[in-house]
Amino acid sequence: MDLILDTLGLAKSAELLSLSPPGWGGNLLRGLANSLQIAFGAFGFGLLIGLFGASGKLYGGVVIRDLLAIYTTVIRAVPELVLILILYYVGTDLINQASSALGYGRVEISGVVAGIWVLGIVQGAYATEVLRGAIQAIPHGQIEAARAFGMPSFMLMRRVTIPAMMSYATPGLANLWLIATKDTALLAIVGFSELTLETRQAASSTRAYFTFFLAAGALYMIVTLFSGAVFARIEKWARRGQPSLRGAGK
Amino acid sequence: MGAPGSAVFAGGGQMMGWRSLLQPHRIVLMALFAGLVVWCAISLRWDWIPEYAPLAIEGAWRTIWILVVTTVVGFLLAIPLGLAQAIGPWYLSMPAKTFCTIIRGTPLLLQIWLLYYGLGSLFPQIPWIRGSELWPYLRQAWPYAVLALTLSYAGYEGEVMRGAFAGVNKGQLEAANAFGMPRFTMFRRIWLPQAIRNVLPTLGGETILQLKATPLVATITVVEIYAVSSRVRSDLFIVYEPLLLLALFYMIIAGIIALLFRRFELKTGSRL
Amino acid sequence: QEVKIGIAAEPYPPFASLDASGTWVGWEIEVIDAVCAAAELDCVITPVAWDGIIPSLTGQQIDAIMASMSITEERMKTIDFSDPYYNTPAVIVADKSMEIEATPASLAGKIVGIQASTIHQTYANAYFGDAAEIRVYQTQDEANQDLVAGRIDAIQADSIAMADFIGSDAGACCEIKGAVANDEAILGKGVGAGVRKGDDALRESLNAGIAAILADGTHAEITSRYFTTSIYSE
Amino acid sequence: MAMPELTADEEQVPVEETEAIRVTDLHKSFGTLEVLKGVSLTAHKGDVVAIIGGSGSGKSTFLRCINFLETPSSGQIVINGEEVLMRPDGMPVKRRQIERIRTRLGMVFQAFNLWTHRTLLENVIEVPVHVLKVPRAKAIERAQALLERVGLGDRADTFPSYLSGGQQQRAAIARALAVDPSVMLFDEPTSALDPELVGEVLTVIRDLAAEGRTMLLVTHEMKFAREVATHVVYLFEGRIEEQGPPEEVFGNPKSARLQQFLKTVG
Amino acid sequence: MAMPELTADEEQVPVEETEAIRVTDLHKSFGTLEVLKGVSLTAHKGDVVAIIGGSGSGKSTFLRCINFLETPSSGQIVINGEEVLMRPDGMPVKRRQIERIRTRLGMVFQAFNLWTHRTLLENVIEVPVHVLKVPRAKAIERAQALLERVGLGDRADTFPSYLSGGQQQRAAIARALAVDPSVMLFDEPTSALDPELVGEVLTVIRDLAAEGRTMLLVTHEMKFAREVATHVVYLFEGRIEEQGPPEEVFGNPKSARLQQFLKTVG
Ligand SMILES: Nc1ncnc2c1ncn2[C@@H]1O[C@H](COP(=O)(O)OP(=O)(O)OP(=O)(O)O)[C@@H](O)[C@H]1O
Ligand SMILES: Nc1ncnc2c1ncn2[C@@H]1O[C@H](COP(=O)(O)OP(=O)(O)OP(=O)(O)O)[C@@H](O)[C@H]1O
Ligand SMILES: [Mg+2]
Ligand SMILES: [Mg+2]
Repeated sequence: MDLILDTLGLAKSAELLSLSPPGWGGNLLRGLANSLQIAFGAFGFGLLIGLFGASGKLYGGVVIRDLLAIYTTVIRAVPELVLILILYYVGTDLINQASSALGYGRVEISGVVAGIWVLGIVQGAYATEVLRGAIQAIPHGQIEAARAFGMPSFMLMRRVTIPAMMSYATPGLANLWLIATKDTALLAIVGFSELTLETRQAASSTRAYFTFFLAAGALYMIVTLFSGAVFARIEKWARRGQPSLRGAGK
Repeated sequence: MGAPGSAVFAGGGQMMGWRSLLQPHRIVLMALFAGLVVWCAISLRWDWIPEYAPLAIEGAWRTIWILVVTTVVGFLLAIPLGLAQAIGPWYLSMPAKTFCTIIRGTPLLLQIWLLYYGLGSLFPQIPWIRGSELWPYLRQAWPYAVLALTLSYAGYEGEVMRGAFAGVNKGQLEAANAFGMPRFTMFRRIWLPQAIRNVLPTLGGETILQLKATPLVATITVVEIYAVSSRVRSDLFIVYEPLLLLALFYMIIAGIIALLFRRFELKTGSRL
Repeated sequence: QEVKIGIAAEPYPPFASLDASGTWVGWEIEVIDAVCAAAELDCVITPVAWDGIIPSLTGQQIDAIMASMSITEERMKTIDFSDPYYNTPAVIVADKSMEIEATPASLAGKIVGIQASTIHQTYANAYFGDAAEIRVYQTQDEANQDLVAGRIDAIQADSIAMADFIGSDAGACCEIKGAVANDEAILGKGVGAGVRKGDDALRESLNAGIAAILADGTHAEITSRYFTTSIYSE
Repeated sequence: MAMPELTADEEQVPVEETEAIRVTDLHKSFGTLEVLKGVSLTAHKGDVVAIIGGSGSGKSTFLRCINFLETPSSGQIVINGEEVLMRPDGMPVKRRQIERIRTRLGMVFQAFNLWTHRTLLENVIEVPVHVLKVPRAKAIERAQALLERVGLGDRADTFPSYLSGGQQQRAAIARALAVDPSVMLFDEPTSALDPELVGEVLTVIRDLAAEGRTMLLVTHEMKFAREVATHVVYLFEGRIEEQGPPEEVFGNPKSARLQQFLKTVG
Repeated sequence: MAMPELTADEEQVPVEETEAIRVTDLHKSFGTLEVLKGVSLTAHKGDVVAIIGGSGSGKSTFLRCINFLETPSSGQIVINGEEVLMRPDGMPVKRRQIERIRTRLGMVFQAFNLWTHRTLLENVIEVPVHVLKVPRAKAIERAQALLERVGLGDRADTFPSYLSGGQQQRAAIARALAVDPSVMLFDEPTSALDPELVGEVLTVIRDLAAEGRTMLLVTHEMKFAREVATHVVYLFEGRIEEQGPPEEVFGNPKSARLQQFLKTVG
C-alpha cells in the first residue's frame, strides 16, 4: 500500500479527481450517471421479459417452452460483446440496406437505445431462470388456492406469485442488477461513454491507473451499498410471515 | 393449469427420448438452424482456421479448467458464506456480508487487476520471496486469475445461498431436529439439498456468467479462448468469423452446464 | 462532404489522449487535422472502442480509421490502407543488468512481454515463440510495470513508446537493447489510414493529404513538438 | 385456435334450473396411474353431498377436477348449467370461462393453502377485493365478521405460519366463505378441528345449504357425514361403489366393501 | 459458558425406572401470548397418553416443547430419567445431549413435514442410515416393511408432493416408526385417515404400547382416544383442566368446560 501511495502521491490523486477540469471527477460522475441510466433500463426490461419468460417456461405449451429454452440458452451462452456487435452493426447495416433499397436515406440508430435493448434481452434470459426457480420454490398450494378462487392469470401473478416468490428471487435479482451496472461497459463499443470507459480514458490519459480504478471501484461500491439496502428492504418485506430459521439447528 | 408434462417427471426423471425431437416445430427449428450454418459456412471467411487451431485448442482447454476449478472451489466457499449470513452470529455474518458486498460491489476487472498488479507486484520487492520456491508460481499470472475468479464466484453465490438457506421451509428442518439429527447431518442431508434445489436455476445462470467472465483474465496475460479470438481479429481484421466460432464454443459449454443443472433439478423432484 | 475519422476510444498517449474537458489531443490528432486540411476534407473525429472499430468502418458508421494501425498483408485482405504516415522500428527493452540482445538466441528461456492486438504480438510469436515464453498484455503500461517488477525479463515494443518509458522515473531501471530484425510481412510498412475496400476516392485524397504535409514540413513540425527523433522514413 | 365452440361462452346463458353440478364419466390419470375411473355425479341446488372413501381413493382428485385444478383425462363437467370446454391436451378452451366459473366455487383445501405472505385478514379479503371488486372497506367488515364466526376475530393480523393447525383450517373456511360462492368444495374441512368446532362447522354448512348453496364435502368423519349430508357417495379405487341418502348408505350398506369400511365406525 | 451442570451428561447414567417422561410446571409464551401456563405430566413406560382439547389450546406446542422444537419459557423436562438442560435463551446447554435424547423420540407432525426432496423410501431410511448408522440394506428392508404396513409399499419411489393427504400422513407415521423410538409423539396422527386406517393405526399404537413404548398423542377423535389411551389429559387454554383414565374423563367429566367440550360427541 505504501508503494502505491508513494508512487502516486495522495495530493496528486486529489487533484486528478477534482470535479472540474483538469480533474477527471466530473467525467467519472457523468459516466456513472450514464451507466445507471442504461442499467436501469436494461434491468427493468429484463425483469419484464423474465416474468413472461418464467411463466412461459412453467405454464406454456410445448412450442413456447422450446422457444424459451433456446432463448435462455443461446442468449446466456453467447458473449454480450458478440451480441452487441451483431445486433448493432449487422442490424443497423441491414436496416440501412433495406431503407436505401426503399429509397429512404440512412437511419441513425442510437447506440444507447440499441444498448438497452441488447442488455435488456440478455438480462431477460437470466431473469427468466432466476424467476423460474423462485416460482418453483413457492409451495404449490399457494398458487392452487388462488386458481381455485378464479383469479385471472395476470392478477394471480401480481397478487400471489410475485409476492410469494420475492423472497427466493431477490438475491438472484440483486446479483443481476449489479451485473447490469457493470455490463454497461459493453456499450463503450457503440460509442457510449459510461463509467468504465471514462475510467479507462482517464487512467490511460494520465497514467494514474490506481487512482482512477480505485475511484471507480469506490463509486461502484456506493451503488452496491445503496442497492443492497434497497434489496434488503424488499427481501424483508417479502419474508414477512415466514418464521425465521435463526436457531433452527438447535 | 399445471403443466401437463409435470406428471412425467414424477417417476424420478426419465429423460425425453430422441423421438420427441420429431415434433413439427422442432423439425422447423432444426431446419432453420441448419440453414444458418450452411449460409455461414459458404459466405464467410474460414481459411485462417488451420493456422490458429492449435492456439484455439490450448485456449479452450484453459477456459474450461479455469471455469471448473473456480466454480467448484467458489461454490464450496459460498456455502459457509451463505450460511453465516443467513443464521450465523454477528461475528460470522458481518465479515461474510462485507466480503460478499465488496466482491459484488466492485468490477471483477478491478479485482483481478488489484490482485495481480497490486498484490502481485509487491512480492518481487521482497527479496526472500524472490529467492524462494514459490517465486516461479507467484511470477505466473494464472494463480492470480484463479484466485480472483474463485473469490468472485464465492461472493455472488454466497449471496444466492444466503437467500436459499433462509428460504427453506421451517417444518422440514423441524422434522430433522425432532429425530435427533446431529446439526451437521441435518445440514448436509436436509437443509443444503433443499436450499440448493430452490436456487438451481439461478446457480446455473451464474455458472454461465462465470464462463463469460473468464475472458477478463486476458488482462493479466492468461491467454484463453476469448483472447485467441481477439488475436485473430487484430491480426487479420476479420470480425464476425472468430466471434461466431467463439459463440459456438460458449454455447456448447453453456449447453453442457444447462444440461447438468437440468439433471440435478429432475433428481431433486422439484414440482411446479 | 463530412468524413468521419475513427480513432480508438482508449487513449494511446502521446499519439491520442483525452484531457479532462473531453478534448482529444496528441500527435496523431494533430496529424489528422493537418492531413484533412491539406486534402480539403471536412473531417470529424469519432472515437470508437477498439473492439468495434472494424465493424464501424464496414457498417459505415465511420469512413476512415486513423488509430496507429499498422499496414500488414493480412489486414489488407479485409480493408484498404492509405500510404503510411509514420513508422517506427520495433525494439527489445530489458533491465540494464541483463545481457540481452534482440535476437531469438539471446531471448531463449526468457519471458517476453508484448501488447495484445499489435504487430509485436505476431512478430514475437513468430520469431521468439519457440524458445521464449510470450506474455500478452492488454496495454503497454501493464507490460512496462511487470518488467519493472521483474515478473518478465524483456519487452518488445514500439521504439517511440519505449523511448518515452525509459526516459521516465519508472523506466530508469531499463534500457533499449536493440531493434529486432525487420520482417515487412509482419511488421508492415508503417502506420496508415484504413478505409473501406473499394473506397478509392477517399484513399486517394488521404494519400494526397499525407504527401502534402510530409512535403511542406507540417509533419516534421508536429513531430518535433512531441518527439526528439523523426518517426517517418521512406 | 379458432374452434367453433369458442363462441359458446357468450351465447350460453345459464338456464334457471336446479342442477348445480353435473359430472359425467370423469376419468383422470397421473401418468400410468388411473385415479378416477369413470365417476358420474349430479348435485342440485342446496344439496350437501358427502364424499367418503379410503385414503388414496381419489376424493381430493375428484374435487380438484371439478374446479379444474387437475385436468380431467376425459369426461364432462357442467356447473350451473354451463359446460366447461377443454381441449384434448387438458388446456381450457376459454381460460376466462374457467376463471369466471371458479369465482362461484369456494374451496377449502386439505392442506389449507393459506397465503403465507398475507395476514389472516388479508387472506380473507384477497379474493373479494381483487377478483370480485368488492369495496375494500366492505370486504374488511365482512371478513372480520367471518373471522369472528370461526373464532379468530382476535388473530386477524397474524400470519398463517404462527397459527395452530385448527386455526389455519378455520381461516381457510373463512376465506372460502368470503367469496360468497354458490358451490362450496370442502376437502376434509374438519380434519384439524376438535368436536366443538366440528359442531360449529356443521351449523355453518347447514345454514349455507338452507340458503340454497350446493356443497360437496370430502370427510372421514362418518358421524359428521351422516348429520350434514343429503346425499352420500362412497368412492372406492376411483369408482363410485355406492351412493344414496345417508340413512341408507350408513344404515343399510349394500356393497361388501362399504360394509367393511364402516365396520370400524361405531 | 462453563456451567457446573455441564458434566452432568457424562455422569448421569439413566437409572432403570419406569418413568418415561416427567414434565413439571411447563410454561411457554410466544411474545406476549402465553400458550402454556404451567403444565405438569408424568408418563410411565408403556403408557398411552391422549391429549385432547380445543383448537389453539396448546396441544401441539406442548408436544413440541417435549423434544425442544420450542424452547420452554420455564419448567423442567425429564426424559427417561435424564433432565434436559437449557440455557435461558433457549439454546441447549449440551447440544449432543438433546440430539441423543431426540433419537429416542419419534414424532409425527400435524403438518407431516415429509422431506420434499426425497422419495418416501428415502424419507423413511434417512434417520436410520444417517443418524443411527444402521446399514443401508437393512434400513431399506425395514423401511419397505413399514411402508407395506401402512399400505404404501408400492409408492416407495414417489416424492411426497404426489401423494394424497392420508398417504402423506401414513408415510410420516412410517418415518417415525423407523427410528424405533422409546417414546412416540403423535400430533393428530389420524386426522387425514379414513375409519379403516384409523383402526389400523390403533392396532399399531397398541402393539407399540405392548412392547413397553410410551406414547403421547394429540387427537380430536374422542372415540379413538377412548379406545387407545391409558390416560387422558384435557388441555384448556394452556392448563390441564382435567386428567385421568379414559373411562373417567369421558364417562364422568367433572369440569364444566370438559362436559361442554364432550357434549357434541355422541
Ligand atoms: N410460532 C408461533 N408464534 C406465535 N404464536 C404461536 C406459534 N405457534 C403457535 N402459536 C399460538 O399458540 C397457540 C397454541 O397453538 P398450538 O399449535 O399449540 O395449538 P393446538 O392445541 O395444537 O391447536 P390445533 O388443535 O388447532 O392444532 C395458538 O393460539 C397459536 O396461534
Ligand atoms: N399430482 C399427482 N401425481 C401423481 N399421483 C397423484 C397426484 N395427486 C394424487 N395422486 C395419487 O392419486 C391417488 C388419489 O389421490 P387423492 O388425493 O385424490 O386421494 P384422496 O382420496 O383424497 O385420499 P386422502 O383421503 O388420503 O386425502 C393417490 O394414490 C395419490 O397418490
Ligand atoms: Mg385427499
Ligand atoms: Mg396442533
